[in-house]
Amino acid sequence: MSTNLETTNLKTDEMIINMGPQHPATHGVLRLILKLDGEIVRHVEPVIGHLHRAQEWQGQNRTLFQYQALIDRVDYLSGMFTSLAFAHACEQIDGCQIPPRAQYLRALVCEMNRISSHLLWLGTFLIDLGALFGFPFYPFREREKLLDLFEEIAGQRMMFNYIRIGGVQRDPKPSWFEKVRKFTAEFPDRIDEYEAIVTQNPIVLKRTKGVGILDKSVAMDYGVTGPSIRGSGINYDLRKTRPYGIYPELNFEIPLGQNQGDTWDRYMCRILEMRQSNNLINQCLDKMPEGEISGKKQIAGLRIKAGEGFSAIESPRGVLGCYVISNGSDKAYRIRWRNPSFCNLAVLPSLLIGRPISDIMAIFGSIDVILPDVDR
Amino acid sequence: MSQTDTNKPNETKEMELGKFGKFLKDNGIDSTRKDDSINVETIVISVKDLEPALRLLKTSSETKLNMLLTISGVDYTDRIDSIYHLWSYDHNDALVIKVELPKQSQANTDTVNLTSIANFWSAANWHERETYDLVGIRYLRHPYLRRILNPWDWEGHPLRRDYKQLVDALNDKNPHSFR
Amino acid sequence: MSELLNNDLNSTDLARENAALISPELADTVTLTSIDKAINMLSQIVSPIANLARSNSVWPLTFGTSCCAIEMMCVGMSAFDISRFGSEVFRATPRQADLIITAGTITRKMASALITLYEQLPEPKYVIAMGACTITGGMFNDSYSVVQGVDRIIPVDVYLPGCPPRPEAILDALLKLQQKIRTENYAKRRVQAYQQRPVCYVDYDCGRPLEDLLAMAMEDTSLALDQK
Amino acid sequence: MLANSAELFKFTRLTLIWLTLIFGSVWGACFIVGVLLPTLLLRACDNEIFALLAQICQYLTPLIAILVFIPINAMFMVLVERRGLALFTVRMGPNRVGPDGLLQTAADAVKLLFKEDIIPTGADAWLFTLAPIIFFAPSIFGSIPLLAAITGNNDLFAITNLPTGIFFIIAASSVPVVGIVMGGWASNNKYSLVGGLRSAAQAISYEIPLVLSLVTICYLNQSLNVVEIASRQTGGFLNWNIFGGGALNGLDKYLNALINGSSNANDILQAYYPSNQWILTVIAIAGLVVSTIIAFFMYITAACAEVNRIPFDLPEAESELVSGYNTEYSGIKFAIFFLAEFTNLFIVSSIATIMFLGAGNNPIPQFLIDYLFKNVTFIPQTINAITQALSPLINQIHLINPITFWSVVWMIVKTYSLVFFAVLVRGTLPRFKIDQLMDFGWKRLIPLSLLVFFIVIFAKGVINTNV
Repeated sequence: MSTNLETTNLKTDEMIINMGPQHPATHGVLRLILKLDGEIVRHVEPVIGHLHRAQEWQGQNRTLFQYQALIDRVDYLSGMFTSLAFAHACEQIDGCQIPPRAQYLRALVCEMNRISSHLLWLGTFLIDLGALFGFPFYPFREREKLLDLFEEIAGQRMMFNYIRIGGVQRDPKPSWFEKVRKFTAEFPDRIDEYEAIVTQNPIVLKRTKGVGILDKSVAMDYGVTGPSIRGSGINYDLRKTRPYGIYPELNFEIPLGQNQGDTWDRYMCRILEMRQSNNLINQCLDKMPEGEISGKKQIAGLRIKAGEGFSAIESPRGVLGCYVISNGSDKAYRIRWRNPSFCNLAVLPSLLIGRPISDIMAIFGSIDVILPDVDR
Repeated sequence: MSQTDTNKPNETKEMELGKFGKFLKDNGIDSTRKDDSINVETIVISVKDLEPALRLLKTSSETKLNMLLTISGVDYTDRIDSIYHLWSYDHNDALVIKVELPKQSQANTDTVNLTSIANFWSAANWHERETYDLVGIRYLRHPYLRRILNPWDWEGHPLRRDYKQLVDALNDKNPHSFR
Repeated sequence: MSELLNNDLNSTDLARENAALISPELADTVTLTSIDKAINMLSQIVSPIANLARSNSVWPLTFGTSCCAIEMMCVGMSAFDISRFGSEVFRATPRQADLIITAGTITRKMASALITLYEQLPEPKYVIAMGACTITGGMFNDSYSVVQGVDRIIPVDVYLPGCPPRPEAILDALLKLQQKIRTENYAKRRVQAYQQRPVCYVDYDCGRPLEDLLAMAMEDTSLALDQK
Repeated sequence: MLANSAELFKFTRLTLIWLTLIFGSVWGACFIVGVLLPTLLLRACDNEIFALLAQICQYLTPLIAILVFIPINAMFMVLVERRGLALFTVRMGPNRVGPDGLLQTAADAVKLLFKEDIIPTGADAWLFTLAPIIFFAPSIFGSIPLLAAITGNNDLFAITNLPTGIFFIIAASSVPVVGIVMGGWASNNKYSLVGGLRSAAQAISYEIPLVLSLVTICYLNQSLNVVEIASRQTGGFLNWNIFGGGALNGLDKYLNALINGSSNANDILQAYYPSNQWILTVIAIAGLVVSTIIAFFMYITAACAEVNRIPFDLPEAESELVSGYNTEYSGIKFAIFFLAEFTNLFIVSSIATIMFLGAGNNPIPQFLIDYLFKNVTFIPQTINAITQALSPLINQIHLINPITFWSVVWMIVKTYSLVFFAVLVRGTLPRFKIDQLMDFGWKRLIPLSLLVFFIVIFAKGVINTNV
């Protein structure tokens, strides 16, 4: 290769640098091939698939009951949502009824999971900005409390396997609800605490304001969803536009970016979203009905009717879709995931070109990409 | 592992044209409707109509299906479907477009060919690459049609029903150990 | 150094069955300098002290692929606090780390990168295979793209099961590793270390294909020529 | 903080033990080389060669002191940083190795010594090996003139009392960047290269405000000699250079006279600040005090940038450039980099202490003591009695005369406060971007430092006759 390049009159002032797959800022195993002019990025080539674990292939080779345990790993930070999308798709095909208590429990744990996911995002975002000590410890403190709550109902800290086809796995004890209430009561103060440290910080402001402006038309062209597009001012949240579950009965607002859709807006959107989620948890707790928790018997030979269904829910990262084609057996014929991170990551090159290296971390962090969600 | 034909989902009957089918017919694009997805209009169109139909649906102010959710490829052993889920950022309509690509009609039996829409719809770029990688639909005129999830020198398309898993030193246990 | 390799290959008891000889292009990335030789001699005398010191300052590499990486992050946070054991210094570069915690599934595409990382770690280096995926392939055992156990490509010191393991389990694995370090003979390990080569047959090219890069370069050149 | 009070107590205990260790060992080394060995040599044989050898031994004492001090001190500072950061984030920090984790960094150092020493393919082996040395050596030589100021001009260290001390220090402190660039270039790694180049750019832009703020102080004191600058700041914090370098001198004397009931208090005030042009004087004093405070913070900022601390740690920005210029360094070479980084931090902190914070001088002004203990006379009397009782003992121990002892104690307190402040900043702030860093350096700090310099010149001119 070198001989070939030497014979041609290449420009000598550009440098190809390889970021990842092992790099502290790429949140795992993303690889970015950057072409740099000094410190300015001239060309970006994301290479993904370093964590391709063949989730879709597993989906058509395992029984539905087995596969339910696997899908938490599609997006490990929001396992409840992936479970929910899959359960929704299967329930659409099967036509089974979900008891109201299960619906409320689903919304409750999903909103809790949204908070825990955003908290982890906040920590890693600040690490990306260069605050290696100090800041990141605060969000993790609250996240541990949430994980303890999850552990109590699902038996696992991250891989819940809690939402099942037809309902949820088990009914929490009354004391658990009290603990959740305790958490929600003190959580707004905690958000104030983060905001006090981060939001007014001049260096954070300098590094995020006007950086990585995601244009509305570009975002729509790439199919960007979630807080990333709401930061650009497009009011698109499936909980409002295509309500599922019990969301029509709940009262909440969709936070939107106030400026032009820069990194700062995306940060602010997520902060406000955490407040809204905290609100939603309280509402779910207030309205929680009594009754059954599952409309379908959870057995190893779980089957659904033949047919195909597409369900989409609003995960912390955007529209998480699951397309299930069933032939009536205990295995799905084809499962296809529509992952928000996959679509949001595709827009990254257009944001990075012309920016210095330091902005890569801020922009990439603000899009909130989870690599197994990209690679499946 | 290969599935037998009996496991294939049942083919459904054709239905009358829906809202979008009629809209496409008004603009000179033929389609047939199938009632497959739950509560969502599903139409099948031919290969040559795909690009104009999607262009029309994306840009027309009447439909404004400007959100390409996903492109999926499904291997039905005798044919491969390329399925487009279209939504809108502005309203609640949804449309599923299927393009059926029979395996026999293609000259090259390894991959089947289809027109790429990545040139006017950026969202399609990676989805098409992924579908090419996993299912093996070759999208013609794609700006950069390379494997995206698997290494670029990978052999075979894993989500084909007749895919034989590579067994080597990295992965030599019984491929069916869990089932 | 190649002499060292050839002579001791048969005598070592740690050599893996499929240990390949170091390939020529990798041969000089790891060089024994004169400082090393001096330290080698010295280390035979001070091995116990060295072991005590080394066991108490195990710096992990920030290497995480998936779910386990999150738990690996949690273990550094206030609730679990790995810093008590002197291991909170997560180094981003393999040159300064002692330990890879392979947190998360290793796929075929990632395998070559992991091997490179392992090669880049300076001796003495250790590996904790964290999580079911890296021990056997775990839940994704039969996936076409998953390596069925990280010990197929690099030697592993401590196996840490769980999916993902709790942070406490990581601390436990770290303590097990510290025990192991305390009991080994440092000088002997250095001689044997070069036989603990990873298998080198993972040759997937994971980046942009070469012909694409060349095409890009040609394109740029023609553009530049046009501008002139 | 309250919740973590047990940890705070342990931290304090640890600090005290470590400091005792450091200064004990330095004293021991100095005593052996500077006092014991010459004495023995002279006793052994009374000829010229032995006398010369004894002389050489005494001349070597400063160097020995530095060579003993730097590694132990750097290890201690790493521990302070790790424990300090743990303290801020409600953790415990390293506490398993030795009592209270006392030996954690020693274990790290030993481990790094035993790590494989890698020279990567394609690296320039000579430059690669030379880079850490070039990075480290200036911190040894640069700190030599500080010794005389730190020890209160002790006889043994008088040799280090250079007339142009601060000039020497500044010259030495701008060398390490060569080591960084060298290491970055020689590593054959693009991240290292970018890190090295960033470091060069950063050092060039922050050298200027750093030097200008020091020059301001040199101008105020009309000396380049650190010992002299230190000695001009005696008698309480009002005389420190951070508060105008003598502009409040008269106020100090006035208050002293006032509290002691001296009759000529107003005369003193009149002498220092003549009332016939009081508006101009007040403006000048205020300008001087404000300028020097600004100069101090400018120095701190620029020094942070000089030693690559957060928020200016761009050359080794961990989340961007993996580890920056030292990406390819392992084992002992990395240890030297690590050592030098913390030593540089210590040196810039001690320069700040000497130049701005009164060096080894007592920060409590006499009038305050007089005021507080006006009615309770037995406390100063007791202190005096104890000091007098102890001073023969202190004098007995060679090298430690009371002046040196208290000077070193106050230097430690002030310098480590600044170091702790740097740790606190590290636990608080995110990192700048390189363009913002340049922007801040060239467009804010340099004009500001020039402005401060001019204000100081004019204000000093106004009150020059009196001070």
